[in-house]
Amino acid sequence: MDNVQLIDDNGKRNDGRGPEDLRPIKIEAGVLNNADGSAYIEWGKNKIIVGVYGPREMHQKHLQKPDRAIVQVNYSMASFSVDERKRPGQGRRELEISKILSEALERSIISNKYPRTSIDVFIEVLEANAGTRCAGLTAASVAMADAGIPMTGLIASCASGKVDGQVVLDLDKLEDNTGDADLPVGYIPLTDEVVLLQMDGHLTPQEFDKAFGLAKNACVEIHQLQRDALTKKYSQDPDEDNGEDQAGEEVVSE
Amino acid sequence: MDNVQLIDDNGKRNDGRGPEDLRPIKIEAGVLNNADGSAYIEWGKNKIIVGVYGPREMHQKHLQKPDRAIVQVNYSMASFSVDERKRPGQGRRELEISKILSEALERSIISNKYPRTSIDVFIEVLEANAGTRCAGLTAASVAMADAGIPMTGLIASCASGKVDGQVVLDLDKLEDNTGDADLPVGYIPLTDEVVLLQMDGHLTPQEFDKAFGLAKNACVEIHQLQRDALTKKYSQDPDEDNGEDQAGEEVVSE
Amino acid sequence: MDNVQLIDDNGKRNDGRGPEDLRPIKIEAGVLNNADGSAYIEWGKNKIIVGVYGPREMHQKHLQKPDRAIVQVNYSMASFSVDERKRPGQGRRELEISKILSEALERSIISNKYPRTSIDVFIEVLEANAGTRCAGLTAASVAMADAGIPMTGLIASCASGKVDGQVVLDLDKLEDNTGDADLPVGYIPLTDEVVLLQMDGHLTPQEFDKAFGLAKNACVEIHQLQRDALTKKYSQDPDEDNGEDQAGEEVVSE
Amino acid sequence: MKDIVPDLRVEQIKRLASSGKRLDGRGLEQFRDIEIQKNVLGSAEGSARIKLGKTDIIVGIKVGMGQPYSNKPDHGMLATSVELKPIAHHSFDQNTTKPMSIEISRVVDRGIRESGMIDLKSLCLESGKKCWMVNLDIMVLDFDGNLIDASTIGSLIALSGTNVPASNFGMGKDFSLPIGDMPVSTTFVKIGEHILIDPTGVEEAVADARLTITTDASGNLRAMQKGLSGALYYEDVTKAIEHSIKTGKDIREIIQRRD
Amino acid sequence: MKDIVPDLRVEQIKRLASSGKRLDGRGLEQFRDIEIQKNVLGSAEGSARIKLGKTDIIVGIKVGMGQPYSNKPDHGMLATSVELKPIAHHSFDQNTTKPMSIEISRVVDRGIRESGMIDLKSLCLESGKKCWMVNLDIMVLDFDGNLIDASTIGSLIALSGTNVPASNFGMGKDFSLPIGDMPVSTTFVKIGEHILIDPTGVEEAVADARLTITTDASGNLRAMQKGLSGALYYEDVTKAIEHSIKTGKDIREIIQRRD
Amino acid sequence: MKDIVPDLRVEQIKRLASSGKRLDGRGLEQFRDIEIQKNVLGSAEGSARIKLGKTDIIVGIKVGMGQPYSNKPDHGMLATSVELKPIAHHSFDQNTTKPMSIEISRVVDRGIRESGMIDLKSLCLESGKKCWMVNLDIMVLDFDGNLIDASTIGSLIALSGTNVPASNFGMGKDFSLPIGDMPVSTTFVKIGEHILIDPTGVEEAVADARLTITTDASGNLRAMQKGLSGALYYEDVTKAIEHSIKTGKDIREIIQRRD
Repeated sequence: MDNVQLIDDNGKRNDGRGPEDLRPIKIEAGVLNNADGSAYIEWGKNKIIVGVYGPREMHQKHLQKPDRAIVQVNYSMASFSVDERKRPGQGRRELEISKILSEALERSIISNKYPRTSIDVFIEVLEANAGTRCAGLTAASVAMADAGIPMTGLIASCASGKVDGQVVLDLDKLEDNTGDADLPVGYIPLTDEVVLLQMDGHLTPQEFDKAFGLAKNACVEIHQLQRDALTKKYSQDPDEDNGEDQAGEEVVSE
Repeated sequence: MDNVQLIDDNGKRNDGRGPEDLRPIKIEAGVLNNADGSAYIEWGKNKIIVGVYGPREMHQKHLQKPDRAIVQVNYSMASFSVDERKRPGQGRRELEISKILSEALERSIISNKYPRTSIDVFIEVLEANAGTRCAGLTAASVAMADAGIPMTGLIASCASGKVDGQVVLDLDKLEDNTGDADLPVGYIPLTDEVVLLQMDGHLTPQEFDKAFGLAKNACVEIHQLQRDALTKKYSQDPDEDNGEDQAGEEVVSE
Repeated sequence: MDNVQLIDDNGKRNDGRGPEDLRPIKIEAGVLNNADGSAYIEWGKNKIIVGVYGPREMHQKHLQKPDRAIVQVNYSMASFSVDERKRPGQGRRELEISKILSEALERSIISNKYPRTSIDVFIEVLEANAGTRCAGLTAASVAMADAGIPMTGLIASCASGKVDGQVVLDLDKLEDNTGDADLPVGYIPLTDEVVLLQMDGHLTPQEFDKAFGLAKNACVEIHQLQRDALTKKYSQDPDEDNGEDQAGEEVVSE
Repeated sequence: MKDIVPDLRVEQIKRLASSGKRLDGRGLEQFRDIEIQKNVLGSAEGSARIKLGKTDIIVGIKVGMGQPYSNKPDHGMLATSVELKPIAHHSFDQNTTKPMSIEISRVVDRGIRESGMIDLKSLCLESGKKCWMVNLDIMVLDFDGNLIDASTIGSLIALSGTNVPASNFGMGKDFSLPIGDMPVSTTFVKIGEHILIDPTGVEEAVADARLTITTDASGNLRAMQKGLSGALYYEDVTKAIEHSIKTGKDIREIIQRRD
Repeated sequence: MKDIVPDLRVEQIKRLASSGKRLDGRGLEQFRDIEIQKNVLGSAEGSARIKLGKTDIIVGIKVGMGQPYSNKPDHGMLATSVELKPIAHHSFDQNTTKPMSIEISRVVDRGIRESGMIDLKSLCLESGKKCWMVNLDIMVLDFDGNLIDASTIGSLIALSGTNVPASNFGMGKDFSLPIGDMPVSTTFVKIGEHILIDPTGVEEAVADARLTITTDASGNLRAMQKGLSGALYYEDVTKAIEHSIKTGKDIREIIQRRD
Repeated sequence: MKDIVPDLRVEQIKRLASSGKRLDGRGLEQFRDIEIQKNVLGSAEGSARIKLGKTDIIVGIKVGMGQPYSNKPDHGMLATSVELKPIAHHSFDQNTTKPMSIEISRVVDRGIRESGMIDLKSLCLESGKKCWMVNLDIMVLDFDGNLIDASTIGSLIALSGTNVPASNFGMGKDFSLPIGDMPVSTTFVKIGEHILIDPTGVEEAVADARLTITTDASGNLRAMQKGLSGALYYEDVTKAIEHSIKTGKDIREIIQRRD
């Protein structure tokens, strides 16, 4: 909304992308030992790690559902994930996002298999650069599959929006702060279901249609990256599970 | 305590009342749908709504009484009820008032009928202008009757006090802030019992006698208003329960 | 670490003590009525009162141990115990000390006698002048004995440290604030066991040996004071239990 | 809304919806009656009481002074809160309603903020130092569903009657809060195949998904929020957008007629 | 005071009271012995330890600097707190004693404040900017009833020996806190028909109603507080006022004798 | 670490230890492999990811401006926190891990502070008014014992690569955080008769006592902390000190090699 030019005369965005390009995305499944399932995602400058525990007995009895499992997401920004240090403790924004991600993920599981249980999903944002709820949801869905939880389909998630009056895909932080609109979408390609949808800013109904279509197509692309990550994990020799980045390893011995 | 003259040479107070006059009081019973009982009171500029739930199972087991119901009042000032915005959350003053109102109301119910239960009374002060604990207690007693809870008698409540050296009834905010003494009384006319009594300021024993007498007489008058409100409610056609102020109603339809 | 001279040319410390001297210590057992066991300690300018309840049923079921009692210490500094008023509520320092004192005391009890119970130890620091964790632990051990809890031995506790480059015993506040090192030790003389050990500052391994030896010897001395306090209590006529400082007593009667 | 709604009731709601009807006699695309009272409190700088069917809320606005957020040094401040107090429903208690109240307040706030309805820049007094702070507090007195729309409508009414008490702060004459184009939200639920506008408490309790759409006077989108753990299809969304633009116009008229 | 007191004990207390006696041998109108120690702590600006029978409390006063309340720009500040720590009774824990501790501290504070015992105006240093802040903290070490009176007495003793450490703040010489006329509270309980002064823990546990009356040196009323869920008759109140004025004089003498 | 470890497992650990062995094949005095990644985050002024066996932590450092503590007006500020988030172990939840996380952060902080590794005086900008504030936050991602040593090592790595963003605050050029001699902690547990270095989660769960010793480059002691409710003998302590000095040297080399 300030007078920064976000798309240059050649149609390129501040980081060189075209209007319909995603930032680079890298997904890895099974990155933690203790969690029942886990995933790590790098999405542009976003870095997020997700751990899943469950289905396990729900401690707070009054929240148990007699006929199904519930999903409890804890989405959390690390104090060092943003420019100005974030104070510890869950703020209102984090609570809202935790709620809508819980609801989205609950849709994707076959929940009546595990009555009275909870599936606990911890989304730790280590570095944030706009789009963390979509990146977190994408990684959380992989982590749930990694935990062996029966699902109707993986959720892929991506935002589109409007910048300099133009509909674009996958806003980065500069675009998110100064752009015209943001439209995060969570989508299950296998069932064509929309499980997350938010929007703020200013879109005509026509712009909405276009933006929604962009996001949905991107989700199909992201879905493939999710499958690749899971395939890679499950085709590995289990003993090498945590062998990423062996270069950094050092040994102390007596 | 400051040099404001609160009673003029004709014996009139700042709002035109005589020393022994109440402010205008309007009570309405049964103003909410979900609550088991409810009441709304306007008392001078005070506006308070009360909802009662119960008797219902007491959630915190260690607070249950094996032989009787307990009353739990939550007296709360809305953030917008006072000149300087009140911060959300119960402060120490609200907690003290909640405690003494709980104790007063407990006296008026036939509590051994409902062992292990709680009667929860929510007193929401929407606009405050001195005397909210008395107005809240008066309305709460009506709301409990509206909930059908068996009672030994309605509690009427009113403060008296001292202003410009003179004993007066029912102090308003200006008088409360700058007056000499305040004496809130809660009284059950049917049984002649005092169930609420507080005082601060400066009263001789003789002034106390006079002030107490004023408050007690006012309680008898208020008791009649309480009965009228309940009679009006229970003589209405039940379908018109919430028909107050129809003037404000608007209809949207397709 | 500032340029204050803490030991004068005659080897005397700021309060006149020699390097290996304790401050004056006074211990009294059985000073409270309601607590199952209690003790009061004055150690230099430190004044601490300890009350013990238990073994009693552990309220938080998930913390119960099926085979033994646990010790829960609540070490707390009164708001008026220090120069700059301490804000109410347990700070991080108090929580850490509560934890390590709980662990130390748990060692000294024969805990398998009382499965699923808790022994609750409340250490109230009324006036603080360095060394409160050692003084508190010393008094707590007496209070637990006073409560009749079966123990393998009393814990005596004392710090040593380094000041002006010299190893000394029992630092006071000035020495603690400006000295070179502090080494609190908790020790059971009967079993030769170290149950509390912390250190900060700067000590060579040789200095550590010397400082540790000083603290241990002091603990033996303190252990005798603990025994004396208990002997005095249990040789008293029980009716005179609370007769300390009768000089201050006044009587009001009609 | 935490009631256990028996299966029979769910079936009844679906059966009625199949023939375009609802438990309270409305059509699927029909909003409930809106009852509006304006400036009901003397202690608030702006206020309103709104009844949407049996849902009953009160909105109070306090205006004070504050220091602008460091990332918005030239803007006044708006803070929106929703209190779901236990008076409003037997199932409400402070702990369990927190996520729900945060979501509602953030969706209401987003609509108001993104629409530019309040010119926050005009509320800055000294860049980075001093500004007007608008506290918009919504208290729910009686709950029967659709708090987002009731809260949005109540907020618009209360804000558009708000007096900035500048004279109390020695900052010149009092003035009316500068109000521009109003955002209007409409909320839908999906139950089985059916899309219902303005759900009641029982309808929310059995709904699969919820969708709120906030539009401006030009019929453009300003905010959206999907809720609940069911899914929507794209067609559900476009259908809801269409209805939202239409119903939003009707509601906007009612609100403005009252000015 | 959360003990379950068996019915037999209640009957015994009532039977004794009928013949003017109590479990601990006192008469109905007889206060317990008061044991006073003054200035017991070096770290506090004022302090006292008070035993009222087996009730044992310690009062500590810290004086610092603060900013006056916006509605009292020309007054220094007094903040009173009572901590009912779990050391004092097996039934005390932080959660359940909160309402009780708040009520006690507010009643004690009200008596001190309304009596004008501390000249708060003299503690303002710069109007609206800077004042002395008196923190009066009461810690209960052993509980056997009547904390309001024990706390009031302890507070009077501690305040009347308090040194304002002005020199530490570069504000001139230290001085004694300016103390005027002292308020004295006396607390009664009603058990059955009987009115008992200075109740023990067991008596409070079985009492129907409680009444605290705070009087000044002239025998006038400064504060009152009824507690518990039983009722009083007017005659109970006037009888208690009469006793309070009488006993208050005795207690005031004891306190002042110590100065 | 709240696992219930069956008695059989305890016996197995002790039997192995008797012949100098451990469950994961290490010797009693053998540290696990340390995997180090430096400057892993763009949003932090310094960062590191450390794996100590299966224990996996991330350390992030934010540097901002603050006001010096009143008792240290000429020093910059360091604040250390450890978050034991539920992602790291099935038994972790916010309530139960609080004492553990406080103890770890205080021991790590003590080692760094007492060693003088950071010249805090050089981080004061204006005495009593303005200084640099270093926030050292440690997040545990995967737990398998010995968080104190993992956190200390991670903190050293992250601090030694930290950039003070002075230009962002208009305070001249950015500069590297001034780092001096590094403290290295090594932690031991006692199980039965045996002293084991660098315990895993299972070893900690069955241990009688824990001892952390922090040494500097000269082989002197900077901080110690005993934990758990078992006892140590003096010989245990001196043996651990000896090993700590030796192993500390090896770890220090690894850390510095990476600079």
